[in-house]
Amino acid sequence: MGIKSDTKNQKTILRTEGLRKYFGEVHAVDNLDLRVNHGEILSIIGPNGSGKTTLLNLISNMVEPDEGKVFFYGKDVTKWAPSKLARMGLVRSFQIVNLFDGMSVLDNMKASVISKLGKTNKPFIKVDKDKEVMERSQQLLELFKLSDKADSTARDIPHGDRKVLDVALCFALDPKLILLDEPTSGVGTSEKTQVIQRIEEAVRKGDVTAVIVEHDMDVVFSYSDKVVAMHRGKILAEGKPKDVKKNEEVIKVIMGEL
Amino acid sequence: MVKRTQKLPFLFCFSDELMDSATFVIIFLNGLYYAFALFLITIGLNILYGILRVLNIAHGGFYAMGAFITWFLMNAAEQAGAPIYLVWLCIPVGALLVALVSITLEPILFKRLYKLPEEYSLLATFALMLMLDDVLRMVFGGDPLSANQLFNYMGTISILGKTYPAYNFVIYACALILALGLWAFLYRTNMGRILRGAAQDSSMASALGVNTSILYTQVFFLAFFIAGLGGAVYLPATSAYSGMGFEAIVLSFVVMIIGGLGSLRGALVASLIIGLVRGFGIYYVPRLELAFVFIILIVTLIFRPRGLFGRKFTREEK
Amino acid sequence: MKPYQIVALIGLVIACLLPFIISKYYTFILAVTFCFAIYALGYNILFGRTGLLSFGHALYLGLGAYTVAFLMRPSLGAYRIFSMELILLIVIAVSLLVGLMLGAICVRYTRIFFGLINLGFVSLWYSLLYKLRDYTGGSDGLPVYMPTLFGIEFGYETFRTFVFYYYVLGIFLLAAFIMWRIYESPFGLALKAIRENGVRAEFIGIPIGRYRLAAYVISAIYGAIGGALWAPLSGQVSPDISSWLSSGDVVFMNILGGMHTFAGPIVGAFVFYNLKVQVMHFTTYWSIILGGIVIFFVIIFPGGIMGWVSRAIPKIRKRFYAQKD
Amino acid sequence: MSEEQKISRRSFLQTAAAGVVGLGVGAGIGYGVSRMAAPPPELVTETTKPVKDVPKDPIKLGIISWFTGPAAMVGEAVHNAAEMTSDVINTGGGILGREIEVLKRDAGPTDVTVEAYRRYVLEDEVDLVVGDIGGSNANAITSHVENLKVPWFLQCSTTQAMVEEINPNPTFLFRSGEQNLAEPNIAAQVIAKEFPDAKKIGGINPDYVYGHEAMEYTMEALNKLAPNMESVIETWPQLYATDFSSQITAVLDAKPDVVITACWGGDFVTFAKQATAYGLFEQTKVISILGSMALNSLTKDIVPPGVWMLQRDYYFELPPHNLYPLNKWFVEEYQRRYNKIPEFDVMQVFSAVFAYKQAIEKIYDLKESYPENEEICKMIQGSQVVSPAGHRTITKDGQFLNPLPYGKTIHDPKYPIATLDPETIGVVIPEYVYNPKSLPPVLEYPLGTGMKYSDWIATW
Repeated sequence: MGIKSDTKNQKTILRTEGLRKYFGEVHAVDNLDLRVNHGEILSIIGPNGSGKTTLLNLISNMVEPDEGKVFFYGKDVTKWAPSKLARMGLVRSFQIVNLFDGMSVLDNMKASVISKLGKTNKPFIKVDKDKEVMERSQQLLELFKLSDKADSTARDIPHGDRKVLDVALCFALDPKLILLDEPTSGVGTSEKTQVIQRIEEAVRKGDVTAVIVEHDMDVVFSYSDKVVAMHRGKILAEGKPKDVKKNEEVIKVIMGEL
Repeated sequence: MVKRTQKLPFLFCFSDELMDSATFVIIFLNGLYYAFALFLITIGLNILYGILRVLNIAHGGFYAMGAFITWFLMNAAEQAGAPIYLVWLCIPVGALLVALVSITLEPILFKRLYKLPEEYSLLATFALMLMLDDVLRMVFGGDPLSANQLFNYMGTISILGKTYPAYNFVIYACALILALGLWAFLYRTNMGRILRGAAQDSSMASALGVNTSILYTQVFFLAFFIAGLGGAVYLPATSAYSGMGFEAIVLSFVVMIIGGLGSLRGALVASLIIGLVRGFGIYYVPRLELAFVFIILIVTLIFRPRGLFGRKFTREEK
Repeated sequence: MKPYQIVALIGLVIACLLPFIISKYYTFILAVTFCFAIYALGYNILFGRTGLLSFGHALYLGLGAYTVAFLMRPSLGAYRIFSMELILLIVIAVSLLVGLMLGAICVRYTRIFFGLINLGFVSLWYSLLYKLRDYTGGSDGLPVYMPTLFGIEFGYETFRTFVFYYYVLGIFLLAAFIMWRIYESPFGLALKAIRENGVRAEFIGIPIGRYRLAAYVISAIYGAIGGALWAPLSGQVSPDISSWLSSGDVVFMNILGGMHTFAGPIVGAFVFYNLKVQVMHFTTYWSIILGGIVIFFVIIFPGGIMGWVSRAIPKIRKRFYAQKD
Repeated sequence: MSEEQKISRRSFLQTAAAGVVGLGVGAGIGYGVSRMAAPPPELVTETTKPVKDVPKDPIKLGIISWFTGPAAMVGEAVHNAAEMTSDVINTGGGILGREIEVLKRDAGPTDVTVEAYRRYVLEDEVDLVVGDIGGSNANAITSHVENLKVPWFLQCSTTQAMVEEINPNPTFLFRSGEQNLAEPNIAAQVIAKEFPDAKKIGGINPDYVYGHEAMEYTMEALNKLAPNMESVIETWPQLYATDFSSQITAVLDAKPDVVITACWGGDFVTFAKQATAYGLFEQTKVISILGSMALNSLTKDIVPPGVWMLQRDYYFELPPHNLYPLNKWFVEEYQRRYNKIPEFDVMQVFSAVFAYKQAIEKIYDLKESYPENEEICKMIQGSQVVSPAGHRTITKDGQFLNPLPYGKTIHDPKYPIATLDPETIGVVIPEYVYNPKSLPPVLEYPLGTGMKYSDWIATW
């Protein structure tokens, strides 16, 4: 069910139209139109409660929007099941780490890989004997420098590695578009750069588009191609990192908060 | 055939003969009688699940224990020729004894269940039910036991020409008082507010200085008391026999699901629905008696699994 | 050959020799135990593997048993079916259908609601068995006549205490092998992921609804096969087989055996059923003892026997290798 | 200590003993330590031949019955009966010198009962099995009994399916109690005889096979005996129900002349209490088919006078104590031991074990060697057994037969429970039990006009 090749080089990979989501009177996301271009790293910044995570939830259909549509490669995917979205290449990681805690790191990876290879419904081949799955899993563990922790259970590895594994699970699906919800939150400053480097390296190498919700301003301004500043569910400012940095409203609302 | 004395406006009937108003009232009262039996058991179940997330299948066992202990008290009182008000006292005392006896179980068994996932409490309390049933049989033997002094003392009254046991009104009064008392306790007293808070988020409650372990023991005491009271109040109208706990628990589960897990309002409304539907169902389609209850259950489960007043499902539960 | 394969082989050899060693009664008991082992094995792909506790799975045990009795009813006249193989095929088809129908409703919910929905279904099934007297024989149930195995008729006692033991053993081994392959397969890993974290499984592309349904249907078929094999041994099927009390037994078997392991349900079925048989023979107050044992395992020893074994093996291996170096 | 006082203290003694003081001490209070009165001569039968080369190990009598759940009282009654019977036989020298040892275990659902029987036979080498296990279990064990060849004496759980289809002429399966078909026929005869002008019949029967069969067979027999009667309302409370009010109300509304109920045990106790409260007994006539199973729980405030109650195949006052001392001894002995009046299951177990004993002794008289199971069973079939209910004849297919008593209840000051009014007692002789063509000549108590009890006793 791969996507037809001609849409691959199309400019916009993701578009939202009039997205709206209320929680009581709070307009978490208020009539928001967003456009994400192919191959770019887009960061979404904004004070707490500005609707960043809700936006991510709406795009990945974790939460259903009250109004508006989401288009992925031009197709309306608003109503699609998250599992179908993931197989089509729109994948997300979670702010609070969401792993298969009881399983080993390798098994976590294998689960994601077999889902990508569409082999999950094969009841009789042996997972461990399937070279393709095992190779891909080992390869990913190396890419994300988790090979030494392959056999320990996901619950026991340090928080930084859990964050990286969470992201690695997304990459195992070799996604077209990846939504990262504060990938570096809770990670020690020393490891933070390491985590971001791994992500950036994976994005550049796999020519993947990334939308990252991030608080850490120097991470945002050093890595992202484009920045979107949100405030009370609306887009305050949009554009190159340095332009948005200068925008007074952004400074007043977001920088002031720093 | 039945003479058509008075056409009741909202009468619905499948069979052709209309029932006269007296029978309608009697069936309605029978429905209430059965509904309040279910209500008295399900309240305890809902409190335990609502506040402690413990699904206590053994609740039927405590209901049975209430019946047996009260039988023992009433029989002793009757043998000793005690005055009638002492016999009345056996009901609350029986319920109290059940609570006192059962509270010892809380630290041993139930305390360990809070940490385990909900389904485990289903299993552990199921095993506890098996044990309770045997203990009661060991102590009270296998014969059905009945204590009829109160039932006969109340005698019968005639409603529109039909005789009706007056004792049932004691049951209605008791159930209503209990429902109002519980409602007032939960929504009007300080401790009630704490309980409801603990139900939402027990860790938050303990963070705010609520000694949750004592609180849980109190909740259990209340739940056991109500279950024991159920058994005690109904004993004079029926009989205590080994295995009665199992019968009681199946139907109260149905009521709990339909009313919504953990909601007291749900327990009241659902037990009324089941009681009345069963009452009228038996009159019109006697052959299908038990199936009515389960049909309502399956319909609820398909269209509104969280029940009438249950809390919304979190994503995780979907 | 890996150690667990050796153990399995030894177990197989012993199982084949047992009828010659132990008395006829215990062969009969073992045959019944294998039926329950198939039932417990199937149940565990739902409970232990996918994390869905069904509290009404005796519905499928009853479905299998009643299908056998139903196909043998004298009123079918010429269409009466005695060949066990044909019966088993029909049982699989029926349980597949019913499993799909009920599963589609059940798998939309998890945790306590899944348990209670199944409790609702088994209660309705039980009251139907009770009510439809002309078809199901009501509370007295239906007799089960002697089936033919591969077309061959057997004497009453030889069937029950010898031949049918090997028949059940054979089907058990086939069922265990298939289940083992499922556990080892990507599908098995996907189910494990669903148990560990349903939300994340959905977000890495596993359609959890469909997979839970698949696990439900597999466990339904296994349950029905267990019931179908048990019916000729007992000679009569009655609604008690599907009572919600007997639904609890299979859950105890899995917990006792160790639900997060493959062999757990098999060990659990052996330990629980034989324990129940011995305790019931020992005293009429058997439910106190059984209830106590279950509470012990659920509260103090949730890993179960095989859970403990699988934790103990690495320790033993470490100590064993430590001595060697 | 008058009869009544001894019984009325039953409940207090039993619970006080068990609940507070513990079984041992409680039994000591208030029981005269009277020894068992010597059993009457007819019971102490022996072989005439010298006893040699007879196995010395005890005869094992296995009980499989309900000891858990609402029917637990059945198990207790069967166990009491087996214990008393084996005591009596053992003190009388056992069977050919072999003592009887009683084993007991719970029946439970079908697979448990089948496993229990196979274990008794294959593991414990039991010589005979006794017990009441319900319709589905009875159907299940018939094939096992015929193949494992150890006799089982059923009490009450004989379904028509078993008698007619599954096991029409058993060799090892005996029915020491009446078939389920018996009472409905008698109920029909009582209705036809006592209420000839009744038109409308109502039914409140437990919703399982026995309940449905009881109602169907009664109506079938009534169609022959009194075609003008028809059933206007049939309600089906759940087995082991706690609430009958809805059914009683529905029946009252249909205003039947006679109500038939097959509720038994705890069901009947609850039903009777609620029926009195709702005035069912005043507004219509009630016939109870199996209510007498819970005889000792039917206190006077539960069962009013005037309720027709069938007693299956034994009522403790019949045969009359003055005409038949064995029955008098039996009732008093059971009361002395268990402080209860013996129900019919007790008599059935008693006669089953004695039939087994008498058969072995007869064969030994002929062959002077200890008989095999097959021979014992062949001997029992067609023989007669001395039992508290009189000399019971045993048919070729293992059915124990004796006249079936019925009567209207009365509140006799002598007993704490509702008993039968001697004037109304009637006993239907076996030939009329199974084909109710016409009203049978009734074997009456001394005051009646038909055949006398003394005439029947004279034929033994």
